[in-house]
Amino acid sequence: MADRRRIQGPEVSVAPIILKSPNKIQLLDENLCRRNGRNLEDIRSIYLKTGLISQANGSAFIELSKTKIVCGVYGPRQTKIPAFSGKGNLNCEIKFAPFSCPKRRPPYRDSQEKELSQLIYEALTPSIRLDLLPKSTIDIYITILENDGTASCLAAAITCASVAVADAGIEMLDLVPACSASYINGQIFMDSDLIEEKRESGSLVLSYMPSLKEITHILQSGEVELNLTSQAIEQCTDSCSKIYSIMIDSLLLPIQNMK
Amino acid sequence: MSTQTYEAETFRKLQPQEYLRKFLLKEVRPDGRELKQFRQTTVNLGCISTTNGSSLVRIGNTTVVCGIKAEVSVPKQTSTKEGYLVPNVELSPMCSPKFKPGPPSEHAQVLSENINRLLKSASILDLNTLCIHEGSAVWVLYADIVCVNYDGNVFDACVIGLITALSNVKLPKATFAEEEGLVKATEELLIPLNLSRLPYPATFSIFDGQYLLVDPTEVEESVAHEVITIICDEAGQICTVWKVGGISCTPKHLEKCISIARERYIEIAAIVENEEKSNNLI
Amino acid sequence: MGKEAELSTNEKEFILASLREGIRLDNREKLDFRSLQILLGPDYGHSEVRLGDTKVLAKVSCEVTRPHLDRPSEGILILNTEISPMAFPGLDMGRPSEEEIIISRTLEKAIKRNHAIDLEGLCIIREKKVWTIRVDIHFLDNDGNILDAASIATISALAHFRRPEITITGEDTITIHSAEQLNPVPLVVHHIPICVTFAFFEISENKDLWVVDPNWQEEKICQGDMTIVINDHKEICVLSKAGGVPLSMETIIYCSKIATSKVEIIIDDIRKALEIANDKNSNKNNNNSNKMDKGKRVNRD
Amino acid sequence: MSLNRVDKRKFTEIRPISIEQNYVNKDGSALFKFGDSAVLCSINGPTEVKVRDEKLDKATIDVLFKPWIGSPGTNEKTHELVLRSTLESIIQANLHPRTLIQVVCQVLMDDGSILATAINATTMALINAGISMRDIAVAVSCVICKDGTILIDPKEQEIEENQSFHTFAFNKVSLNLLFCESFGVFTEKQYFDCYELSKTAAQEVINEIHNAIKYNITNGR
Amino acid sequence: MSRHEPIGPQGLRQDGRRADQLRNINCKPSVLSQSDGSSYIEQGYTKCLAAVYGPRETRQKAQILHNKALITVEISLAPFSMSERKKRKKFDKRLLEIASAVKQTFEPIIMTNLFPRSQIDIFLQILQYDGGMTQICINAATLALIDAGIPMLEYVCACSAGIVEDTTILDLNNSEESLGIPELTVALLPQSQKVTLLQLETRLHVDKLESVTAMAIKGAKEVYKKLDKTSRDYIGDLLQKSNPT
Amino acid sequence: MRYVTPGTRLCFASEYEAGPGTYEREEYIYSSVVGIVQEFIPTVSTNTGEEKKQSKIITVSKEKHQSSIPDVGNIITGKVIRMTTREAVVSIMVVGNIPCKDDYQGIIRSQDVRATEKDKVKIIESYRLGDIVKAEVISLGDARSYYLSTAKNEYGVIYAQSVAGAMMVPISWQNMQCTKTKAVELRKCAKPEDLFSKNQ
Repeated sequence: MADRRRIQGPEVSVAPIILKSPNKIQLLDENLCRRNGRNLEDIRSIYLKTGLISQANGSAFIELSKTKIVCGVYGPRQTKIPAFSGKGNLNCEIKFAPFSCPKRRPPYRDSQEKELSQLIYEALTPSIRLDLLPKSTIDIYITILENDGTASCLAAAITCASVAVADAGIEMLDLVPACSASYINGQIFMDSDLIEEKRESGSLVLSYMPSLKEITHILQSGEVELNLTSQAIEQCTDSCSKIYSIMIDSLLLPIQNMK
Repeated sequence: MSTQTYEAETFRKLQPQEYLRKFLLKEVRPDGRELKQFRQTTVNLGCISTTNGSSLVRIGNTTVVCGIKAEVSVPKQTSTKEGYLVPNVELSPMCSPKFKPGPPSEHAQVLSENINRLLKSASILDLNTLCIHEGSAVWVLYADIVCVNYDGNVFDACVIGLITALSNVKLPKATFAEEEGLVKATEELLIPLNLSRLPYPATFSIFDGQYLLVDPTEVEESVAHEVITIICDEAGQICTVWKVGGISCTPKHLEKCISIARERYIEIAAIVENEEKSNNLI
Repeated sequence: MGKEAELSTNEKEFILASLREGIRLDNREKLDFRSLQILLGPDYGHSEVRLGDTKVLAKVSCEVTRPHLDRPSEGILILNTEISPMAFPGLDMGRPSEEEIIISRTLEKAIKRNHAIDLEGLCIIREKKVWTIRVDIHFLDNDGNILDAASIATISALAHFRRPEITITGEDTITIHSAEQLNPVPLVVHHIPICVTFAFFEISENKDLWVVDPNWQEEKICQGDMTIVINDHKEICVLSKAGGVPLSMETIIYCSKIATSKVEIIIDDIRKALEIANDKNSNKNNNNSNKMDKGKRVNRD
Repeated sequence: MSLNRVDKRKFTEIRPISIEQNYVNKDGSALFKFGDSAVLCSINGPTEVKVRDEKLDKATIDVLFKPWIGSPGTNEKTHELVLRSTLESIIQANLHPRTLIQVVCQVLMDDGSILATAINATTMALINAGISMRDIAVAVSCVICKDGTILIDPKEQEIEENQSFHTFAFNKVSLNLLFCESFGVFTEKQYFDCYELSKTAAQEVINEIHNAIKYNITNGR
Repeated sequence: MSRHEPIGPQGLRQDGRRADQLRNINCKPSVLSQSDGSSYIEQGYTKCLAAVYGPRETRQKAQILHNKALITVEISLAPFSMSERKKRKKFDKRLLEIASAVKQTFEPIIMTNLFPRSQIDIFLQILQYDGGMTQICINAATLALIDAGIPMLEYVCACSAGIVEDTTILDLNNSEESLGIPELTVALLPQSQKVTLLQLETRLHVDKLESVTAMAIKGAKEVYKKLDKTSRDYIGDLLQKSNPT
Repeated sequence: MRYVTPGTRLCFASEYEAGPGTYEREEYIYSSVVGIVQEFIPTVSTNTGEEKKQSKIITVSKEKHQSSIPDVGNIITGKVIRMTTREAVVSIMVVGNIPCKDDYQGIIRSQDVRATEKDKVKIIESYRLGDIVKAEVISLGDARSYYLSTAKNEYGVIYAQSVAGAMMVPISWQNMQCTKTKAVELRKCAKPEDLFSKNQ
């Protein structure tokens, strides 16, 4: 597609074939520890920071060891759509940076990004009090700088977006932490990264409102036995509460230090 | 102004020129800097692991991430040994309310074009060194610069980001298998690029024809439309002079800008220096 | 971006009344074309056509590329008709407007579908390297009937164009010789399709009211128009009467006869212009000042 | 490099200029030629403006740059920005509030230093259209070759083997710098030499414009 | 009879039709419930569905015509309609050209001055394509307009015709069209014997034009008989149903 | 001082009433913004004169300021950007005294310009392009714009440039005088509020 608005490289270019060491990477060593030392139900350490974009109403940056995501929230501002809407509407757009995945992603929006945007919209809408903002729109723009596992990316994006909306001072019922899990030959790997994700038979992403104890969104793919699913949901809600405390600190610490 | 007194914020919204003029009368700028002072600049290299080379540059609040990914392609008919270097700037609606979703805005296109011209004309990277097998396989370096936070003077951040990312690139050793026509690369041996020149930029803007503001923020950029950008390299030579908008620029202004740009070069080189030192320590 | 100035109703009445008496505002006869000027530019493939005040520029350039998969041994011909607000004010560059569609489709049918240019001759190495001929048509000024001017400009530019000579040196490597080493090769033109446009006003029982080569005002008030593309072998390449006022068959047959005679005159003009350009180039060749366009889009890299 | 240039011009001599006004019947149009580089510029304005880009107190200036070959890309977009920002500083836009001045530049022949030709063509077209301006913009480009000699108004071949390529636009009144675009590697001294040489060459272009206007007025539009 | 030879030894064509024989047409008006008028028409294997909305309020205020109705035509080709599925790009110039031809064909026919400041939309959906795109669009649009009760001067019937070594053949299908033989489409007003649309795309000698168009007009008259008969039957049994005396 | 984030449970619904920054759900009150918990007892004197003790109201002060959106009754400051014979289109820049990051669009209809002789209003005599206007939001209006009114004395033009380009000073409720050329122009001006009261 001769996109005249960008500097053109060659028509077709392909990633080189990287000769890897033949031995298969061991996911689990003998005492059930994963490659980076955490065991099955541990999630990666989260670094969360707000107030990153000076011109946005609210913004947040989340980093899970290798996954890096930035989110900017603009609004509430005038709705452009012609229909009169009694309550505010939400518009989410997620974008992978071209260098974020092992294989270079095209700069224009592809179907996966559209699907992820819709999932984030569904996860956040129950938690935001849109009825207080008639005729205005809240725009959430998320850019994924580095992707280490698409499911955990989606979960991190939901957490980050929820913190950014709170940072924008928009009234919310509750913060929405989200967490992902992968089923790899019968075991539940919490918050799996790219290599583990390649070997998963199914995955689960759960967004949860801890203080209201309500689940806003569940997405499960791949076939999994029933008891494994319920156990995974159990583990996800626990780690969501852990994430919840990190979100609260990221919002309150800057204010307390300032006072 | 009428007898009404406004809060600073409302005053800035209603009368932006007046607001800036009142600051400049006292030789100070809205964010507290003097006229000649650059914002605090930080660089950190290799922050994105899925790239062959990457860098994050912050000039004050303006934050830019440059990632370079290498792929393989067939060279052009007319220049069979030349690889490709494809820079592109992405100003997403996330970094500032000015930008709308959709294809790149005019501002993004002009940034990409000026960076492309700089790379070609200042011969920073000899494209023939990207050749794997003449006539059939060459490296293509896609340099994508994503703006995370837009607070004025994005061009400087993009150029510094690109140059530091290029110096951070490590290309795997590639061999071209004749028969299947495939390129195989081994990760053990990583070769850095040799850059023949490391140009760094400095941007100024002139307000009301008299004040020369260094490294303008978004507030100043939206009001002072006369922009001068000077890029010089380590030998003190100049790679680019770009001056647009406004009729009050005289050779005296240009001389002052060039001398400040040279000082700025030393400043940036020092910052990148200790970043590289601290980088290969760990 | 404002729309073009609309004609007021009494202007329309006045023009119609004068046409009924067989008078046209620019005192042409019913069947006359406006003055035709064909300027073939200094370098090959550059032709500017002036039909009265309507001005169209056609620029031909060539490039070595990979052929289409389904036609490995055929060259590629690209016609690029991008409308600019210079000729059509009040046009936003988004959706292609109707005029642009009609113009680009008619030219494509006339030249590409009817193989006016021999594409097999453009093949260098089968499936690997072929010549891509690109014709950029720029509309400079629109004083009516821009389609005829565009077709004349396109075909005269193609006839006047010379592509650089090449020699195949090895399995799939070629060397392109610049104009100084080997003089460049013209394209093979099978036939010269020329477009003639008619504008129809009222159709009463006794007398059909129509003119050839309508100017801007006549184009604005006509009830329907018909375009006939005829080549130098008296074959109708394209005939397009897309709706508008219904006509009897006799009128259409009569129009096509007139079109053939008009086309002959135009083709003579083109041949004359080509001769002037060729001997201008031949005597210029010895001091090789004419710049042979190296084909690739030349920008400062 | 031989002592003189391919077409026998002296180093600081510009190519023969030819100006044709009212080339296209628009509000204002002019064809400006530096030797074999020709740009036709047509002005349509002040005319109706879309509500979206309507400005309260001044005219919106919209520039469209159409290349010779191919469809407009990022290179043409940069030329559009340059032209628009230069025009915004010299056109008295506040005399025509809430209107649109539409500038279309079409490259007819490209033989080097196209941007300079386009700026001069736009100036001529604005004068022809009778749009009130504080000042007029005059542009010249030049090239520094490998051996350091400076060539004014370079042709395409001379631009190919160059060390650096510069384009300057000056205003007529104070010969201040309106626009400058210099890419390549050069020293400060070389830069200011180019600046001075281009200034003198710009003076010639101004005289050329003067007698083009005189000629146009004396024997009618 | 070899693949490339359109006329066989006994003067029969590949699909067994004589030179001047139309493909069998069957058509049916008012097949859709939502639209004001609609029709479905099959000419051989080319199938087309037409829907007419209007006269209704114009969507964009800029396009309002103060003295007559604005007609808009949109043609879309189902991705499965051709033998190989090709992803259609957004503005397919060929379809847009046929759409503007159909629009200009119906502008003088529909009495637009009766509906000032309004808009009449004609949507055409090609379900299966086997040659004769323009002709089936015009015939389907005519039937749909009649079904919508929009006043028109007369029917508009279209037919295509071609010529192979000076034997003219009628109503070409896709395989005959792709042979590249000269072929034209005529749209006829049957009462006033006038031609509103005449489109020719491949090379044809001037003096052969007369004979081919005569054949096409003959074909268009047959199409007219078929369309007229269908709509009269349809109205007939409508009346029958409404007052069953 | 207790800092809370959205969703923190504050207290039982029976003890307090939910004030701004909080919401009630299934007999609990939760905070809906990031901020500091405060409670206060409103002393409202009912018509019987004595102070009836209202139940305590719990609120959360907003540490993070949400960019304000115009609501019915807000006082806004905006710039006139377009005029028709029946209305003036205003781009709302400041709501209350918090400038909003993106401008909203409001319309002052000719019948809402002033309270007296509503139908004899000529909009061209009340506002000109580029005037800075203070007005009150009277309704959410339609999809594109809010409906504003300057019917009260303290609403109307607060800053205008004269034809000569100098600043203008209001000399009566319906005309303003240019400081340079002393020319008088017709405007619907706002009473310069607390010009005097502030000095006392």
